[in-house]
Amino acid sequence: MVSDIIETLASVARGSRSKSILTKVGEVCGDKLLKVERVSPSTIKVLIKADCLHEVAEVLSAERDVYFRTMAASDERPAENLFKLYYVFGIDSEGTNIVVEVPTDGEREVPSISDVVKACDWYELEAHDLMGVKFSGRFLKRLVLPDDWPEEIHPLRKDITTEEIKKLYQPQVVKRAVELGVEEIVKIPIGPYHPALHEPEYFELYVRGEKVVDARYVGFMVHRGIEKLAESMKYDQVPFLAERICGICGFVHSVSYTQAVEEALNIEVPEKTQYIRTIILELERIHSHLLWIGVALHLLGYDTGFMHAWRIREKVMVLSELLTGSRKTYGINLVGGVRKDINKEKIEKTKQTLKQVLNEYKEFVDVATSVPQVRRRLSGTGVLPGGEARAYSLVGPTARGSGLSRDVRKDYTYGAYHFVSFSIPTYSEGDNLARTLVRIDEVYESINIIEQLLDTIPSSSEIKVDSWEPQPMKLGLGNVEAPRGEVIHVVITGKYGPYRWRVRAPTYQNLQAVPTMLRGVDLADAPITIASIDPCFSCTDRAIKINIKTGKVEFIPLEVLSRGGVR
Amino acid sequence: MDFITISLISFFAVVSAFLPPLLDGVERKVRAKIQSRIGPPTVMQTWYDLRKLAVKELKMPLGGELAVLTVFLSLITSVSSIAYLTYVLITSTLNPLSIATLIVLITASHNLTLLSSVSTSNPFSIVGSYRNVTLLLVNEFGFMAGFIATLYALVRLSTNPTPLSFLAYALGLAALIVSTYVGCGRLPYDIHEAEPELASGALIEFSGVALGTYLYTHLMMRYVFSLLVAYAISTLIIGFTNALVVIAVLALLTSIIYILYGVVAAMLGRTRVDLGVRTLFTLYVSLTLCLVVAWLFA
Amino acid sequence: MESISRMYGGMNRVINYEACIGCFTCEEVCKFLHNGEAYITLYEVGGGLNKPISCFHCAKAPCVTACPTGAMHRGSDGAVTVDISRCIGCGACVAACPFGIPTIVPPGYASKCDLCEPLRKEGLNPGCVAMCPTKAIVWGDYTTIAKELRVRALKKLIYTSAP
Amino acid sequence: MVEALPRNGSVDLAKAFDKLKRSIWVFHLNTGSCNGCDIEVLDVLTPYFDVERFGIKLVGSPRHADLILLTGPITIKTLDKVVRAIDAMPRPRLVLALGSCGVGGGIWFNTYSTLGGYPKLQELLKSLGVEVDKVVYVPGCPVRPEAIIYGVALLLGLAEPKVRYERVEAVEG
Amino acid sequence: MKFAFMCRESRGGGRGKVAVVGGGPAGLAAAGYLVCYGYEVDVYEKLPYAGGLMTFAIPPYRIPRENIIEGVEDLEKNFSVKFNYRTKVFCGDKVRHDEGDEFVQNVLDLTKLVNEYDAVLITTGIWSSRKLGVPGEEAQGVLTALEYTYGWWIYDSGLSTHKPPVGKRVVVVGGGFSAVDAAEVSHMKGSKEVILAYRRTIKEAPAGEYEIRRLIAEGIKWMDLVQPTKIVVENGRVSGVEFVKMRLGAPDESGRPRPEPIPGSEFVLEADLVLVAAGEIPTPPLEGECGGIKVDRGRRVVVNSRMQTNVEKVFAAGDVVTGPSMVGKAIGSGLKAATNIDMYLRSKKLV
Amino acid sequence: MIEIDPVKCVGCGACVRICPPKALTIEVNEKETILKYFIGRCIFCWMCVQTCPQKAIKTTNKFELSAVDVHELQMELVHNTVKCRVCGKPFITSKFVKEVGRRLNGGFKDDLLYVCPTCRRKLTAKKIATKVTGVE
Repeated sequence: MVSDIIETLASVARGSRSKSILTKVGEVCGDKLLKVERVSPSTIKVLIKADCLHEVAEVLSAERDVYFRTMAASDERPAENLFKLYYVFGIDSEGTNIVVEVPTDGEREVPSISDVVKACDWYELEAHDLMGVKFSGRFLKRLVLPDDWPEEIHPLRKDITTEEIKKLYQPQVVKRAVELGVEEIVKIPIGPYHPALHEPEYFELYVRGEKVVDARYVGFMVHRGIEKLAESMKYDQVPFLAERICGICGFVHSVSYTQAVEEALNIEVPEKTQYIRTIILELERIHSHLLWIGVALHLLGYDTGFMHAWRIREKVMVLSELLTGSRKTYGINLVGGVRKDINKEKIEKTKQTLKQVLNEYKEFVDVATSVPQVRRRLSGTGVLPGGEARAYSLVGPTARGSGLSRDVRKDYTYGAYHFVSFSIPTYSEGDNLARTLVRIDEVYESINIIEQLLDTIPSSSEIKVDSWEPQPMKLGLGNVEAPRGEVIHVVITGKYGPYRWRVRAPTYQNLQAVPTMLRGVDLADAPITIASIDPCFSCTDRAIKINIKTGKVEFIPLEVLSRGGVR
Repeated sequence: MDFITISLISFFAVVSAFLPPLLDGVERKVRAKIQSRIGPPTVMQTWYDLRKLAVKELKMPLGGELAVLTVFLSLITSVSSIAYLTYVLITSTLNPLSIATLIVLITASHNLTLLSSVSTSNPFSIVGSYRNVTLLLVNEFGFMAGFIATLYALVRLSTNPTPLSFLAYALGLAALIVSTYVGCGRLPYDIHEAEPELASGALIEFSGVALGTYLYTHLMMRYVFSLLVAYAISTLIIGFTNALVVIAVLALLTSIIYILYGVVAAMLGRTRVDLGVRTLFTLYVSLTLCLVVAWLFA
Repeated sequence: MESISRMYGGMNRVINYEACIGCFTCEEVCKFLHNGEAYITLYEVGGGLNKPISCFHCAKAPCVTACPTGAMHRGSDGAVTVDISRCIGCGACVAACPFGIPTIVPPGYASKCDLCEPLRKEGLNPGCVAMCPTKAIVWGDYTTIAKELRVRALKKLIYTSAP
Repeated sequence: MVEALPRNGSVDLAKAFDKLKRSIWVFHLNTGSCNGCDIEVLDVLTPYFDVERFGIKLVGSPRHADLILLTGPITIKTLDKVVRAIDAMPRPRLVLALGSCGVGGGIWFNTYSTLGGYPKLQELLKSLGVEVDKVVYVPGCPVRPEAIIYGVALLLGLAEPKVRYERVEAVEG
Repeated sequence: MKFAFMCRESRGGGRGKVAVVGGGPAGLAAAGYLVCYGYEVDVYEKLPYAGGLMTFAIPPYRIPRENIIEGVEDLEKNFSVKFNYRTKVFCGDKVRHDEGDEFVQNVLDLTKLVNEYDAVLITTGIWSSRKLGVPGEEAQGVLTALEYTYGWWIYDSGLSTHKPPVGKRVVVVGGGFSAVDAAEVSHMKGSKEVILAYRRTIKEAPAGEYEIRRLIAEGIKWMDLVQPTKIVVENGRVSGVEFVKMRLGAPDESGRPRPEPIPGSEFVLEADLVLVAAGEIPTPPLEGECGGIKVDRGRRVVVNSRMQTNVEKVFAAGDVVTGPSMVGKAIGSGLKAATNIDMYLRSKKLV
Repeated sequence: MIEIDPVKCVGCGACVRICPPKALTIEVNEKETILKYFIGRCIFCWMCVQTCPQKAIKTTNKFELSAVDVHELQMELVHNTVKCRVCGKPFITSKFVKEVGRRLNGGFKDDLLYVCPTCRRKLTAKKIATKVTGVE
């Protein structure tokens, strides 16, 4: 019986790596493994009973090249009478996703795997919050929803509508703020607002003297209920919603979403579309990295650098407007294609601008990195060793700064990246400087990639598939290397629009490792350390509050820390 | 003390009262140029800001009467320190007593603002103030050493100019420049206040007139510090001749130093409080040691 | 025969209203197959008599003519269906259909009988055809339908004329 | 303890408003936006648009601010902080509701975790006795830097509004 | 009728065993769905043929029997559904007698089925006619409409040798489909005069104006606004029905005008056969609360939105849940129950 | 912002159904059908422009859209409502009826276009019933 299962496992495997890993999964699960299927060339779905989830997680996390990518909880009671949890593990060396599908009825507890897969911590809390799935073997608390949210309302469940939720829960915070909050005003008169990162964000830092002893993240301030909203939308409306997950790197979300839907529905996208998407993605990376470099310099007090970084960035913004019609939230992406073509004239213009950007950028980087305070405060702070980075399945420049050569563009290639040659800058120090240098180098690579793509872009004008057919209840994964790291979307299709859409932004993964980075850091370097993962809280639906513990608990925003420590 | 001297002093004091905001406006323009921007519409911008703050509502922190009081007190001390400094400079009545008075006035004006921030009981301003206190503890030492050493070296130079005493003067002047620069609260040592964009540390709870006064006092202090440096330099070059010339040269030099400080600040990033303190401490101690050695050999 | 079938094109399903007893089976089965949306519904025509109305898949379908995007189209098998990826939900088909068949459903797509496309793909009959207790709904190409109807007419003749 | 003393009477709002025309300090309040508008707000400070030309300065405390740049649809979790920040501003208090989210809740106008735009917040503020002296709505998604500058100009009465409520009869053809 | 309309051929069981109690439209539709999804289905039917009221009460000129038989045979042969005819399922020892119990040869205990099968679906329908509640109803010659039409069918098909009576003057009481069918059958079988008596007017009749007009055209007499008050009995045999005239009053909760008797307007109608069609009552295979399955006051089985009864494994559908209704509605509810059984069994295996 | 051409627009509502933030809404009442455009919620994605079957929506380069009153950001386009000839319920704009009639080249009797879909079905059912059963 078990041997049969292993045989089936081997037959659906993609390569030798996935074969050996799946065999191991089959061995630990035995007859608790119910079904295996290939849902797409790069995705293998394994249906197991909840009893054996922990064993599977142990097996998978023991492999060097397997990373935990995301977990989506889905309410499939209308069709299956069950909730489903989809744990997505990726085999980086082969580019294969193993989706472990775990059904649960909402009553029985699912074993928590956050003890073996550290990165899964938030996913479980979120599933508990929004979907009402129970987990055993861990402490469950509110993560996403406000504290006074009614216990029994789980907004992402299918049997409750937005209107019903609004009827059942009205925020009472206003009353609290004015009547009860008077005392609090003493402590945080400006609230959680951090002007440099421009999002409401909260961290609680526990400090002894100058050193951060521990840090806790309290957030999800920007939780806007995107996933629920998408369930009432058309397939072609969701890209616009996806872009508004994040105003900085919105395009990655819309590409990721469309790729997920295209994978689920088997839509072949024209080659030119892939080119255009890739070019815009890289353009977005350039503007985002310049933005980050500017903000990081600003945090280090080097305002002149900030201004110049943004001056150069403005050229990229103008270029974006030329190519897409918008400065950001480009809105050119639809399922099955894009809306705007890139013609010869635009190619020429783009090349010219990029040349200018490259020259100015070189000059700027030389000057900025020679400012003494910048170097001094970046190197050696916020160290994250490679081992920790692996345990948290970190993504993007944060992982690459810790010596993990992970890049979705190479590992799980998409778009037109297989047409170009580029390198992945990796530094092994794991400190703030390493992460900064990774980003600085990536800008050069991006410019290089765009130039290569512009040289080989197909001349056809076919940029969108003619028509496609939605099929309900298909699973699709879409991943994109955002400026901040890997974005992965899980889409379960419905009749007219997505049935369930799970967004996993890079910050969601990286932010979980920030407390580790902060431990032992000088208080004054906490802001730049937090910023060094390039946090995008609106992506992650969250925010930060700073709480410095010096004997008694005080609340202090990031920016105060950026000036130094507390005696 | 004739009528002319008195009128000169009062004239200079009045100029000194109006000059700092203007200089700040110029500094903002220059900084904008460095950042390839245009900057404020006119150099009068800081004046407009202060004028606006004067008519805005004063949202008082509870128990903040003390804070407002200290802000005004520090304004008075800073104005009087300018007046007294002008008087001292013009009448050349530099002696241990006047120096001590000056130092007391300047430090008082500095620390009163800190006191005001502490009294608001807002953790942000408390943290900001504590940071500044930490910095001041080191800096005050450097300032006193530098100030006294420079003045003493100037006296020595005017009577007995030797290379060694010139060296002593240079060392003292260096300490004075560094300490006044730090005292101005400019980058990388603006850790109590940082840029206005950020949470504004020590001044977070002030609004309206109180904030205006605070900012004004702050600008005055910057002016005083620049004035001291200007005096230390100009005395060496032109000596004490005509009070009018002294005033003109001082005003010009002060402005230049003020702007120069601003330009330097625009080129640097912000330090961390431990790094800053360590750097300053090492610098001051080594300068003092050199001074002592220089004196010994002189 | 092929050409006639093409000409009559859409007439793939015929409801024999004489045989229909108004038992709601077709409506319920359709509702079941289409997630609560019934594409064949019974209307009272008077005297407590209910008869089903559904898309006729007309040969010269006005909805296809009126559709500005080509979303409403005739498939190769003769059924008039909506292409969701093209439909803009303008409601031209609703306005054009003389029988008032298409509807606009949330989140804004035209929706109408597709003769149970998933079932037909597997070689099965549409739900209403399969389950009709009186076999009043006939489905097939033109020749089958014509033959079937002729046989029935004959049977009826014999049945009624027999003593 | 902070208490807004009843001093509104002593402030000549009109005079103060007049003074604001030359110098206006803004506080940036993100209430759960996607960052798009926020980055554009930063953009207007940087060399290309450089609003310091108009005497505009970004400050870090609502106590210093004359104007709040409100971006985002106001999520339920930020709501009390938003109210407190606005309450902490000295009079005259101005608000610039930026972007589709700030003006009308944007794409999130009707989700379970947002309030849906500044007009709804204003009702709440009114019921709590927090007065705002002037509001200008600046649509855009994200709002363009030029639009922000124009919005400030409109707020200060330096420019005329260019859009008006329109009701057009369709022409039968 | 192809009950297994969701699939071409059997998927060969293996996913579980389901018992369907009652082989009417709801039960057959559910069986058809379940076999398509790979379940082994056993149908328990108390009559010798499947189809329930569809076969035994609705006259063949409405629903041709061969259509139903075709569908049942398809289920039996191609999808290996096991039909256990002449088997009544009941909970407990005291078996209630319902109409159509003549053919029952063995009685099975419901609790046994519940234990044996992975899920049980109750679709026993409405095999008990409501009485008029007037004196003399037990007399010979007073039959329920269901009994009568059903009697003719089993006689015609040779299942029974007992020929139902053909009256000279037949009075059918009621205005629903059962009444209409009984009147038409009795007319076709040679009754000389058939009178259809209803307490409201033709407009309110549940069978519909069209149907009644059709009967009138065929020669059946229509009498409205009358209500029987007494069956006149002579020598234990019916000799007539005493009616009282009615008038329409204010609308009742169903929206139809409430008929009110006109005092003193009683009259007697001669008859040698009275057919009562006053509606039917659900006949769940249990009495009281046997086995924990809840039944409401009208004997309808109580189910939740997933068609599940109090007992986790037991589902119910069709008229036994809703009360008398249309064939289509029963089929719809049977299908719904079947999907929920499928979901229930699948999810039980996965968790 | 977008500009809706009052000549070309027929009030079909395709733009309303595609608009991701529901900045475009349509209100049908007894007298008129109002197509409302609320700039304050528009995300400038131009899906309406792409979708409009009449090409009645144009984009503009206007960005100076600020207003002091949020109601100033509302634009309305008023169409005539057609009431169903049978049941009298308002269901569509008169221009849209004409447009569909034009597309159909008068494909069937014109007055049927002025009947709402539900009534059309009922009419069909009646017609069939009359043919089959003879009941009027």
